[in-house]
Amino acid sequence: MAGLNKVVETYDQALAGLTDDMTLMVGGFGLCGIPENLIIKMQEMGVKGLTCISNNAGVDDFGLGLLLQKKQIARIYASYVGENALFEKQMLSGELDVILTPQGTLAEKIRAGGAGIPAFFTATGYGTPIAEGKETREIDGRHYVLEPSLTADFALVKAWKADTMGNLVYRNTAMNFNPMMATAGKITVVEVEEIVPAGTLDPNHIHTPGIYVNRVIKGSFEKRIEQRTTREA
Amino acid sequence: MAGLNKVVETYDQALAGLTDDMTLMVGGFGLCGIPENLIIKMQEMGVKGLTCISNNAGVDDFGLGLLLQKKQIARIYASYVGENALFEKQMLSGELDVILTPQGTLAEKIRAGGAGIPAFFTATGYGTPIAEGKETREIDGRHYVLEPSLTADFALVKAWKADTMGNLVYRNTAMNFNPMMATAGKITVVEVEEIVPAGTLDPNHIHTPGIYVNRVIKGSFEKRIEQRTTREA
Amino acid sequence: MALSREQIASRIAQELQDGFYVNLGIGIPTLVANYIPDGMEVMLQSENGLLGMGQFPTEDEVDADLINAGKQTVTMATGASLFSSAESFAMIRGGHVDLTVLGAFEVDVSGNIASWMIPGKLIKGMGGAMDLVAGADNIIVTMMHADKKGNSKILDACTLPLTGAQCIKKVVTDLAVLEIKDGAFHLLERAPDVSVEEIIEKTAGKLIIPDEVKVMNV
Amino acid sequence: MALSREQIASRIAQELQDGFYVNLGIGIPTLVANYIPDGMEVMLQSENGLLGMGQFPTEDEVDADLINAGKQTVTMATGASLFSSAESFAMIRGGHVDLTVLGAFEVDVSGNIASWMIPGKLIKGMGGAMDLVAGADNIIVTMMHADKKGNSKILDACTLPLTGAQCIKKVVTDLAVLEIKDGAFHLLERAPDVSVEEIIEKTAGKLIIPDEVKVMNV
Repeated sequence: MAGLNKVVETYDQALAGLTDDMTLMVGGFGLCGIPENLIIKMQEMGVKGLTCISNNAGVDDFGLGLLLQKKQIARIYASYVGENALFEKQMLSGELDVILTPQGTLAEKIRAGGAGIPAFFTATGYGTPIAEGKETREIDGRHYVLEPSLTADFALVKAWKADTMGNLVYRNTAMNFNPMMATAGKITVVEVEEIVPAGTLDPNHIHTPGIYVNRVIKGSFEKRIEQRTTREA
Repeated sequence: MAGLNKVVETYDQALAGLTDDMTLMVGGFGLCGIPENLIIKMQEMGVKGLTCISNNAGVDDFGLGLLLQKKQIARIYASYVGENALFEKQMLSGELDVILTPQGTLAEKIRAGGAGIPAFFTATGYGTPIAEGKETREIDGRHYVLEPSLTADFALVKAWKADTMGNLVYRNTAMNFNPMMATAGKITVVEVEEIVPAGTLDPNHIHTPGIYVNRVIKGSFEKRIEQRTTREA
Repeated sequence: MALSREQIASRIAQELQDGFYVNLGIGIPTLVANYIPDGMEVMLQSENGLLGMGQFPTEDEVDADLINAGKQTVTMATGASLFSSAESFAMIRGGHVDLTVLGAFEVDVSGNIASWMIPGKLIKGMGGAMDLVAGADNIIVTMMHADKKGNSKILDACTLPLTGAQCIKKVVTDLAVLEIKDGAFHLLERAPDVSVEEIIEKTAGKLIIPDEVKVMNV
Repeated sequence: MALSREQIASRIAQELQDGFYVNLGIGIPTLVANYIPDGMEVMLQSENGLLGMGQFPTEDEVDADLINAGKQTVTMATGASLFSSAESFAMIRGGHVDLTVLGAFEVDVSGNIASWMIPGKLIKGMGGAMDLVAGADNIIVTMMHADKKGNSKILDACTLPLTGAQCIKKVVTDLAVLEIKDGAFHLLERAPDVSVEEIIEKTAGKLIIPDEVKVMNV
């Protein structure tokens, strides 16, 4: 019996069942903490018509930019998409439907999706184009917008370490959107740098409990840096 | 300058400004992870007319039961109050106003309060007495209840360790409601077993960032056990 | 013969599947943990903030900071994780728990459940029960078929205030395994030596009896 | 003389208080970190999930897993903590950040701010700016008083799509410090060697001039 063991050996197994027109969540902030090999695999698979929920859209030749290259993405929910010329072209030509969402609202919509909360009120975006067509309400003298939650067919997550039962630990700011997305995918696939035996991670310091995780695969990562800023030693 | 140092030396300093008729959040599940010395101090102070938000109400002679003894609590939000005879008496006599709230809804109302979300929808309680008088809505074929968030004048929290900047780590199931309450008090006071220098807790494994914490005090704890269940060695 | 509490628990354990995350309520549901089949991996969730509940501690292992939702001292199983009440109920409300087992005072043909409040008696509170029944797709209610006076608790409509509406699909009692669908209880299994007639007699709600009724394997 | 970017940053730094948690936006706001008074403890929040942002790393310290909201490699300050984007914006939306400093294209007498979108140009997205302006009680907007052609950006009503409505109370430009209240800009301070007349000329929105206008200390 497989039991609670979530480890898979190949990227084919990791993304089995991912097909055209699905909705995907893809972790990361900029190029930090993105499931880079899962994205490369999706480019190989050639799945099309995807709806991607991701804070950013990668750069032209890395991250979700790889899927833009092959016009695999039909729609994207993101908060900031500024570093990508392909993106611009496809958006202006109408090939790509872009739903810009404030970063905190995006994070909370995903958390809500995973937590069984279908909608919540937030002050973010009230009085701006983001609130157009949405229900608003005054509560205790402030104005709020009702935001529905988000879920996905697949959540593609990057973590630092996993144990064999899918308990996850993230590292530094590579955490970002990954923990919420892990809770909001019907199938959650996690790429990690290291897989350790169950029972070796401190139970008090697991960021994502294995209950949310369906598959874990060990990858090796380029971890490209967008802005390498340094000071003199 | 005090700067980011949150450490106070006395329980008087810890609860300075806490007065009659205030709303308090009090961490803990049963007697596990309760700010026991802060509660004892409140009994000494004799503050009255309090609204307490706490999953349980302690037992007759420990936890919030101490405040019930002196009739200091006017109203309580809780999910389960079954282990307390004083509680029963005051509730039946009308001295105590009890707002029973499903445990998960209570936890989420507090999280929402700390996170600037004034209200959210949940399926919990739909079709039950809990939904009476509340707005309900059908979303994608399911029925939901709109729940407003909760905040408090003071949040009284028990953590395991704090650093001097108020970064907190909890231990085992003594975590429970404490992290959310830490975010939802205008003034958040934390009792801990140990205070360590800032910079000595692993930044990746801080449960509550110090931004939420106003005061930290080191206490010594009885940690009473409600049901000591054991097996043969 | 009606089933004992242990037999009910052992029957429910047959509903477990390898790799399941399970929340067991207080009472008979707790006993289910004793009947997990050998070699099957099941992880127990305790809604106060523990996934991977282990057995009771030895005297030396007792830790006041480690209790279950019934406030009993427990240990952690291999691969356990700890988290806040908000995270715990995000897990429950979000439908991540594969199976929830809990007790009830009454269930009815619409899948309603009443389990937390008897008007006129002291109200202790619903704890996490309302969240559990609202969040889980797969719930088994365990209860006695009738009270001590023989009054059925398997009804056309619950008489007590509800814990959740239209959420229960399966009930295991001391007499029978019932499925709730299309506005009726469907008799799936009977306890050994319990007649279909006795079940009919003690079931107040609409009951559908198939041509053949399996005997529980307990 | 109009202030340099560094001088604007140094003036804003005077608004810091000991023990403040501060979110600094991209551009001039980032420079404020260089002017934190000696001995003052201030913690910088970066909305991608870091409280306690430190200086840039040395070449040896560069870590692809540790960046700020501007996607620059950074280090952690003593007492730093790391968390998810949901937690980061819970902090922001919940009003826990003491001071937010960010740039803008336009502000107006109602406290509206436009900072993310110029119709007809490429839309890059609002990132976290809408959450920051909605969540903070204490926001300082930093911007040039007028564009290169001399057109005022301090208006009666923003012409660009808003980032937030009625949320801005203080603006520091290259010419002046302004407070927004009662439907007008109030001139609090002028830059050294910048005349009140020049400020009046370059302010399109309703402007109240008090009897005495302090000169900025930069």
